Amino acid sequence: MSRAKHNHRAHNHNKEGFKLEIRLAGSGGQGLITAGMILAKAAVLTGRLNSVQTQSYGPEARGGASRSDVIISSYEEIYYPKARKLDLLLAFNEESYYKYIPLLKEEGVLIVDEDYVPEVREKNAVRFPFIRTAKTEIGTPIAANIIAVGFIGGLIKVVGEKALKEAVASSFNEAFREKNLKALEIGYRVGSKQSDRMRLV
Amino acid sequence: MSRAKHNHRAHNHNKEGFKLEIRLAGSGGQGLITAGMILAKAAVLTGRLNSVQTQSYGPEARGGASRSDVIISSYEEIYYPKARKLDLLLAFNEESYYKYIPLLKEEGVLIVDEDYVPEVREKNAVRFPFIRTAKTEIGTPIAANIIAVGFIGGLIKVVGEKALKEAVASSFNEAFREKNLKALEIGYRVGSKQSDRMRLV
Amino acid sequence: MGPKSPVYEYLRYKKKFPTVWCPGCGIGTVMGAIIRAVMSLGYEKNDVVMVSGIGCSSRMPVYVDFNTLHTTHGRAIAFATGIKLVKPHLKVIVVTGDGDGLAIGGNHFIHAARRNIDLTHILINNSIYGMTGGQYSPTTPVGAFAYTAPYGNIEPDFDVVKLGIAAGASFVARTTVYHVVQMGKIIEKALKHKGYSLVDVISQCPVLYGRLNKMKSPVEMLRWQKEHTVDVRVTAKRSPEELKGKYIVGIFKDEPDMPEYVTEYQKLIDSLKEGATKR
Amino acid sequence: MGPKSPVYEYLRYKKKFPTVWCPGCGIGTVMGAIIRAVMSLGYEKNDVVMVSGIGCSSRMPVYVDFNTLHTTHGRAIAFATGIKLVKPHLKVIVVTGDGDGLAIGGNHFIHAARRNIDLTHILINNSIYGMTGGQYSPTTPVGAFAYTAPYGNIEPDFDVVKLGIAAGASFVARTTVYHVVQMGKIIEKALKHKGYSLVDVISQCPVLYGRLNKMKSPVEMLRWQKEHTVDVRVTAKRSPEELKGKYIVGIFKDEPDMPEYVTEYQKLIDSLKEGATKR
Amino acid sequence: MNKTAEKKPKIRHPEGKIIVFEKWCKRCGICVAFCPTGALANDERGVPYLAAPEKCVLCGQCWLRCPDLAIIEGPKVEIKEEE
Amino acid sequence: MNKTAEKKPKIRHPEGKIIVFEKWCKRCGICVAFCPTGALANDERGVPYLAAPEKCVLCGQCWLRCPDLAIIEGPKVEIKEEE
Amino acid sequence: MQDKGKPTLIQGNIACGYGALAAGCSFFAGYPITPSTEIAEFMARELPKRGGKFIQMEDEMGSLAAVIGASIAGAKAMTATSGPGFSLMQEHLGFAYMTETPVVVVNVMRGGPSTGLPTMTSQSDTLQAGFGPHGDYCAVVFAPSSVQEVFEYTVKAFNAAEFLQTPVVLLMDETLAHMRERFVHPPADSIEVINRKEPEMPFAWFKRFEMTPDCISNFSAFGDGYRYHITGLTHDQMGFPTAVSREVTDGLEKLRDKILNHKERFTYYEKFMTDDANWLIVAFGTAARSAKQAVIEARRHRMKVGLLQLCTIWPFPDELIAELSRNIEGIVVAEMNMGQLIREVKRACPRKLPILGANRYDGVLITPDEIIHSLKVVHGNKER
Amino acid sequence: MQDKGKPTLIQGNIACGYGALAAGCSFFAGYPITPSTEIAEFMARELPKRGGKFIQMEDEMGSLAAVIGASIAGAKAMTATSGPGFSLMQEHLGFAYMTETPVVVVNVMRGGPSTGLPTMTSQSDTLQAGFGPHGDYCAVVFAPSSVQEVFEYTVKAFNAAEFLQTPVVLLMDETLAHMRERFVHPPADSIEVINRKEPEMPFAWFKRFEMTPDCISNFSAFGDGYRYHITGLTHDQMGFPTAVSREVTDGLEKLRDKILNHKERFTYYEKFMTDDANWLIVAFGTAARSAKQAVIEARRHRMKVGLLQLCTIWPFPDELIAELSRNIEGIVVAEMNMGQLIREVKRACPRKLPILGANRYDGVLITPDEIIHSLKVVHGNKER
Ligand SMILES: Cc1ncc(C[n+]2csc(CCOP(=O)(O)OP(=O)(O)O)c2C)c(N)n1
Ligand SMILES: Cc1ncc(C[n+]2csc(CCOP(=O)(O)OP(=O)(O)O)c2C)c(N)n1
Ligand code: SF4
Ligand code: SF4
Ligand code: SF4
Ligand code: SF4
Ligand code: SF4
Ligand code: SF4
Ligand SMILES: [Mg+2]
Ligand SMILES: [Mg+2]
Repeated sequence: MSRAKHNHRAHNHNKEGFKLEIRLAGSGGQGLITAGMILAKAAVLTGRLNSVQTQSYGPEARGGASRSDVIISSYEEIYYPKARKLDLLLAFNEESYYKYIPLLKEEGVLIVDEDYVPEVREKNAVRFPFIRTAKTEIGTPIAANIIAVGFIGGLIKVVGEKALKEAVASSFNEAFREKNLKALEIGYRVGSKQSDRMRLV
Repeated sequence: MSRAKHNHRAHNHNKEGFKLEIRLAGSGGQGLITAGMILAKAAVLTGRLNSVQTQSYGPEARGGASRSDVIISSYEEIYYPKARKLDLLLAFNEESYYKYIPLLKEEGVLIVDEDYVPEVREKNAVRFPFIRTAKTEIGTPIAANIIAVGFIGGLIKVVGEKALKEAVASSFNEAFREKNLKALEIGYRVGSKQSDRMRLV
Repeated sequence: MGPKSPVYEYLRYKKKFPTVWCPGCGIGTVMGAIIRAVMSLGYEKNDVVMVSGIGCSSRMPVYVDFNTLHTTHGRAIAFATGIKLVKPHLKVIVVTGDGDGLAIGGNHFIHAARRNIDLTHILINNSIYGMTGGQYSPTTPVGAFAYTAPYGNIEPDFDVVKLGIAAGASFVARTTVYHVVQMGKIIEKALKHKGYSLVDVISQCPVLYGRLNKMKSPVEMLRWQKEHTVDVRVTAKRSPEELKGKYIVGIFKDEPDMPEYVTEYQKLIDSLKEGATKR
Repeated sequence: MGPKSPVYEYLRYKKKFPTVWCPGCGIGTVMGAIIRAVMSLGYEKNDVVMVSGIGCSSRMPVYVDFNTLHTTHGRAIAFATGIKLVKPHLKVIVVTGDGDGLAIGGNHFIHAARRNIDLTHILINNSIYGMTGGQYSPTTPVGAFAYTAPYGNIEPDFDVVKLGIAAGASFVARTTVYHVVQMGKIIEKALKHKGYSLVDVISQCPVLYGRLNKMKSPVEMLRWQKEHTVDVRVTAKRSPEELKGKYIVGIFKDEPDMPEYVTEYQKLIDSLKEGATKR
Repeated sequence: MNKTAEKKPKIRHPEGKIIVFEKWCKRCGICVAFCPTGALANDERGVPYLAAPEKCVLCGQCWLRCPDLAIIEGPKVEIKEEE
Repeated sequence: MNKTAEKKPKIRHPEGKIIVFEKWCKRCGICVAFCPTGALANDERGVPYLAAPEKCVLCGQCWLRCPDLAIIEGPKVEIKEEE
Repeated sequence: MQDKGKPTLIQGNIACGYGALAAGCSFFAGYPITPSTEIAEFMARELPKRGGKFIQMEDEMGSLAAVIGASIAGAKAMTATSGPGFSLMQEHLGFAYMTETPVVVVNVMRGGPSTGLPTMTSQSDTLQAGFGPHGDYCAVVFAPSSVQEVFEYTVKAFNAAEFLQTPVVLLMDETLAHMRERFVHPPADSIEVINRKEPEMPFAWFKRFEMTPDCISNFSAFGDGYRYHITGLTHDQMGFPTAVSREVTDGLEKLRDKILNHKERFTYYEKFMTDDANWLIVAFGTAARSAKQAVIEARRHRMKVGLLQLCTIWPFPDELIAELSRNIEGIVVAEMNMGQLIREVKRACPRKLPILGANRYDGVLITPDEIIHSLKVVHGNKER
Repeated sequence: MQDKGKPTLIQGNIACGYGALAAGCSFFAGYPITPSTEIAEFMARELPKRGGKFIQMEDEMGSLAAVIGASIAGAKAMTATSGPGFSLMQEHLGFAYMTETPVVVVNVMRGGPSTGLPTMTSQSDTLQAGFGPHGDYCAVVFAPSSVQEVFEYTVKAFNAAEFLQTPVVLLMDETLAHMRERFVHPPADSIEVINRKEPEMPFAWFKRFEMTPDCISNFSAFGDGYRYHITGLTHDQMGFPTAVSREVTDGLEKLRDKILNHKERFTYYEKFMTDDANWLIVAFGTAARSAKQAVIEARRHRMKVGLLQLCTIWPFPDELIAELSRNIEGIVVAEMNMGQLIREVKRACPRKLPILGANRYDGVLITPDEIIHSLKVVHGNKER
């Protein structure tokens, strides 16, 4: 047991790399904390990336607004674990959109569920009917969160479909695995088409 | 409400006066804490004197050795409340005698129950059969403690019989009052005869 | 205020609604029953105190327009004891959960029952720790699942009614959220009773207990309550097998003449005033 | 060691005697009975644990040559629970006072009883807080005097036996120090019993309870115990008036087949080993 | 509000209506499930409404059971004296 | 050590004696008060002793009751086998 | 009852009881524990005579809970305990603090840690009294040193509690609690008694936890007609739970600032021969008595020593230390523990002075000689 | 179960559970409380699979009591709680300390005081973790700042507890507890696991609380053949109660010195860019992550800032502060409370430097910007 853990080597943010700050926001019960978790897990499962996922609870344990931050980074360490300036904002309802849009970086990407956030003016905005698609394609609105994971995964590219699949597969038990893998695939397919929107800094 | 209680006036131990340090020691159940309390109460009831009484408990609440310190002083304040160098030591058993005799001032007075502390060599020692007297005169050995109070009161003079009586009277309920007043008187009578032994410093 | 004023006059409805509780949670139904009982007894809102501990059930005081005190986990009864002793004319209602009132708060419960102090204790018994997300409680049945009993609970549950009676409470009853009308009547009786009155209300937590134990909807859970209760007045006619796993509901003890603590204390005070000589 | 070795081989007699207890205090007699019960059951000293809380009664562990643990006020049962779960083969005896076991410790008592964990709880019930100098306890009868009840106690006392049964203990008995032979037999049974066994031992505190309640000598108090007890087997034949103010003694509940907590836990562990697939 | 009322609802306000505060309703489904007359139904969002007002016997089941106190007796009640 | 023994003491060690550890005795008086045969008495200090050894039936009352474990069965017991 | 004006001899614990009655205390809930029990016994005897209520609760959590409940219902209320019980009261001290409920908690210190030395003296709960509850907590703690002071500071503790609407702890030690000493009960009309600020506005305007310039809000007892909500959660000015950043922050600052705003008013101390002192002793409680004796004896040996006796321990009077340390060459902190208050003295001292402890922790009152010994060491350190 | 060696994503609370298992923990008793509950739930799931025992007790007093009992019976044992529960555990922390029983207590901090902000983050139990129990207490408290560190420091907490035979507290905060982060379970054989020192002498020679040169005695579990006595009273080397002055004093000093003798061994920290720093941030837990970010950003603005991240909070590493303050012009103590650790930094700092807090107490993780703001203020103060 050494007295000093280590005197930190020249800090790791000088080498080339990137750090993505993502926020998923909506209301409780939409599964956005699970979504954030899976996204972060996928990043970590690549073996190349570091990731941290945090959430904020309201004063009550249940209900109300829900928010999940994911940071994905190619650097060894992630210090401040919450998102500050957003590279990507996913808003599943209007309130979240208005609340967090000021934090989006100029070149950041906004993703909204087009049925619930009707009007957006940001140039770098993507609109997609996540919940509707979940209902029609998977048969349950709750799968919208995994479609979103796929969508984001496709869009940001760095994580890759394999890791995403692994993350989804290991997060659900058999009863739900297939459906969610399908949701992932759907999302990934559409998201990939938007991948030129994301520039890694 | 003033911020400072007071910045203490030139301390009161410079004017003429005295401070008596008394220790009553024996075993639990001999009533020496009551004795100390009554002695101190009497001093306070004079209106002229200050007094403080402390005791030491063993680790157990009951049984074992018992010790009570009384400080009687003509000064306004008594600081350190325990006896350090004894002006007077009352020992009701041998153990106490051996334990505390080293603390007796050179000119201090030693009082022992002659039946329980057989041999004492101090020049300024008074021997008296407190417990035996209590049994024969009052009918119960427990009254020995009040005989001792009277004895000490008589010996040290400064408190006076009136205050002693008041202290005793107010410390016992009717059932026991008379007996204890009698014990006090007996003690006081014998003690007074020894009063030249005590020089107040 | 009184029996004819509408329910919402007893609620802090303008600011505090909707409630925090999950859809279909039984706690709100109990709140309604309490308010209607207070209404029908015609109590002044100023004279009613509601004290709670910590838990989903203990969030109730926020919503009712009484003197309301939301205390620490498990200790509501002890706080209520202080209030009642100082202002005996106040009607003091204590609301606890099963964890709050029986786990960490078990000691205050049995001692207040022993003293038979005039409090009305509504124990909202959902067999789970709701607020902290679904751990087993002292009323979780053996075999049921919870996040701290992932393989099924092995700890026997308390029979709250028996415990309350053994501890000394003078009014002891059980009801369920399903039996909403009976619940109302029992709570009314409990409020009127002078002495410690305990009402064990079997309630549903659909989100945690229900989900973990394969009863998803609140309606399903209410039906379960209906099917798993036997009225105390007919238990004699039922075989032990028929009673197994059933909640017996009704009033088990109602002894209005047992000495009540605050009253006894007042008698002591009065006796000291008269006989000023004593000590 | 065993039934034939003398009592003092079970005592730390060389260093720790005489005891701290006042002359005639009943606690020592209970200690003797416990030791003789352990002897006659032939337990190894190494396999016996005695855990106590704080109080005069809780000083007992100092004197007995077992694995001894003197804990905090009221919590002995919870400490014992940890010991028993880790080393199920140990015989764990918990000694508490009435204040220790029922006032501050009431919650641990009812919950350990509910779990029916295999502990033997000897509750030395002298109806007073001895150690702190004579305040009333949850078993002080109404009307009795104590330093915090200078005008006579107004709080009803617990019926420890009823409480133990209601909470779920599987062996519940009461005896007195006067009935020393019965006490010995009951303690022996309690030790042998697998599950929570509670023995409420009515004991005398001559120095505080006796003095404050006009019973000065220990002998007088023992005679009082004799006169104020009725055997449980004859209660049916007695009228309520005859039973008033009496302690009912004997074995009230003895159900060796109730599931015991540590055993149930072991079953759970075993089931997880077998069915390694589960979760 | 007693057992008999539960079984054989007294029609106290035959022309009465109930009010659902939609803002408080959490769509738990209890009121509809336990309405003994089928007077209540859920709309497409899951919020109950008095689909068949004529069937409502003002038995109180819905407002007594609603965990969110989202149902009260209708406006008639407020002005009408109870027996 | 059972109820019958209490009532009709079995004489197991007719020649036996009891031992009082004076140092442990607190002179509470219990042993003397409950000795069924009057074999025990207090000396002038209040410490019990076997005043009438022949009366002692080794019933155990004194040693079972002594709160200070100050009485044990006499030396005979240690060497004698019990039944 | 105590004859007012006439000197008599009473125990520290009894003086505490008289102080409580003089301050208007009408409710006591407690659980016996050595060496505080005499306070409960006194209250059990005296309160019902006066129409007040005494209750022996089932434990210390319950005791302080009942006291808080009583205070919320309008009574001046108190409990008394010692170390183990005080540990168990930490959660509810925090609750009283958070809910701005005036209560007085007496802790008669005995030897710790744990069961420790139940019948012997100590000052080892000093830091606990400052930092025992979870969460940010601004403690108000008074410590008398004589029987007369016990009376005075009990009254002051109630006054501070009622004025500040916060829990106030009276820290005594076993020596003081069991010591019998001359005591003169002041005439009732000479005793300053402060009551809590009560609302006069209409119901609709009342906010129990209103932000006011001096951070003291109006207090209305339950049953007095102003219905409101109380919670241990962070809450808004009405008392309802909130997690809004601004409200949380303001609320917590209010709790602290209402105390710090009035810190001067409630900082009690005594300077004993400090005017010309080069060396300073800092002490409180009975240790301060030993320290006074030490001052006098050290001065006989021509050491210019003075004593700062702290009667308010928390909030710690940084300003006083700063002020007094100006002309001082070294400080001895005399206390009956392993060095607790000395941490604060070191922190608060604006200059780097030699600061040494005189400590005793075997359950016996620290002696003047031991303090003088430390003085000599500091003196030596400084010389070298 | 966790695949060893492969990176995965887990929560802080879960990492704590894995750490406990890796350290050899076989007993957990607890009472649920946000935000620590996941630890209990993890243990309820995992322990019985391994033959260990989980029990949900009736309250926090009972939880820590059962844990102490389990440890006395030979198990490595742990409980986890948050502020309100931690307050209730103070008496038993003192008992474990006094009886030299190794236990690990996790306190996942949430907003206080009282019920406060149950689901939000905080570091406001920092002083309580040091001074919460009554009596003189020498706390050992570790504070990780990442999920990987949670694992490491849980193992270290067990090691310290078992080595020192004392309670060790792992202080986490809600952010860390609920945060999911990359985690690599180290291979079992790479994890240092320390077990308690066990006796090898014959029964008659065994003294459970023997005075030894390094103050560490032999520990024998109940049932292992060495029968002895344990008490929370002051006791002698055999474990029997004593009030003999020398024995009491020696006993208490032993409890403290066994920790201070090994202070260096158990003082963990990280220096982050301190080599050339003129300005120092002191922080721990998740606040240290914000502080690292602040260091990096401040350096972009050419402020030579470094961070001292404390991983051992108590005993407070005075020496480190002394060492680092040498070339420093000012210090910012960043913490999520109203200023707790800053008191210690001020006390320990041998020079009078400007020392300022960067504080946040609304339940939200302190931001790098807030820390930079305080840095600027200190900087300005110094310039002026
Ligand atoms: C001292 C303390 N311990 C634990 C908690 C955490 N806690 C809050 S509510 C609760 C249990 C809730 O269960 P229950 O009382 O049954 O109420 P419910 O939520 O089910 O209505 C617990 C353990 C706490 N707030 N304080
Ligand atoms: C937390 C705590 N509260 C209070 C006490 C003080 N205390 C010690 S023993 C005791 C009661 C003793 O009564 P009981 O349990 O009946 O035992 P007895 O002495 O009568 O055998 C009390 C209140 C304590 N030690 N710890
Ligand atoms: S968690 Fe359960 S008890 Fe709590 S509000 Fe939701 S349904 Fe009700
Ligand atoms: S005080 Fe009472 S209980 Fe305690 S030892 Fe003495 S007689 Fe026994
Ligand atoms: S009052 Fe009765 S009948 Fe009318 S809607 Fe409600 S439940 Fe149906
Ligand atoms: S019972 Fe109440 S909350 Fe539930 S659906 Fe009906 S109106 Fe809505
Ligand atoms: S053994 Fe029996 S007969 Fe013999 S002395 Fe003892 S009590 Fe008396
Ligand atoms: S019973 Fe024991 S302690 Fe009492 S007098 Fe007899 S020998 Fe002595
Ligand atoms: Mg519940
Ligand atoms: Mg007792």
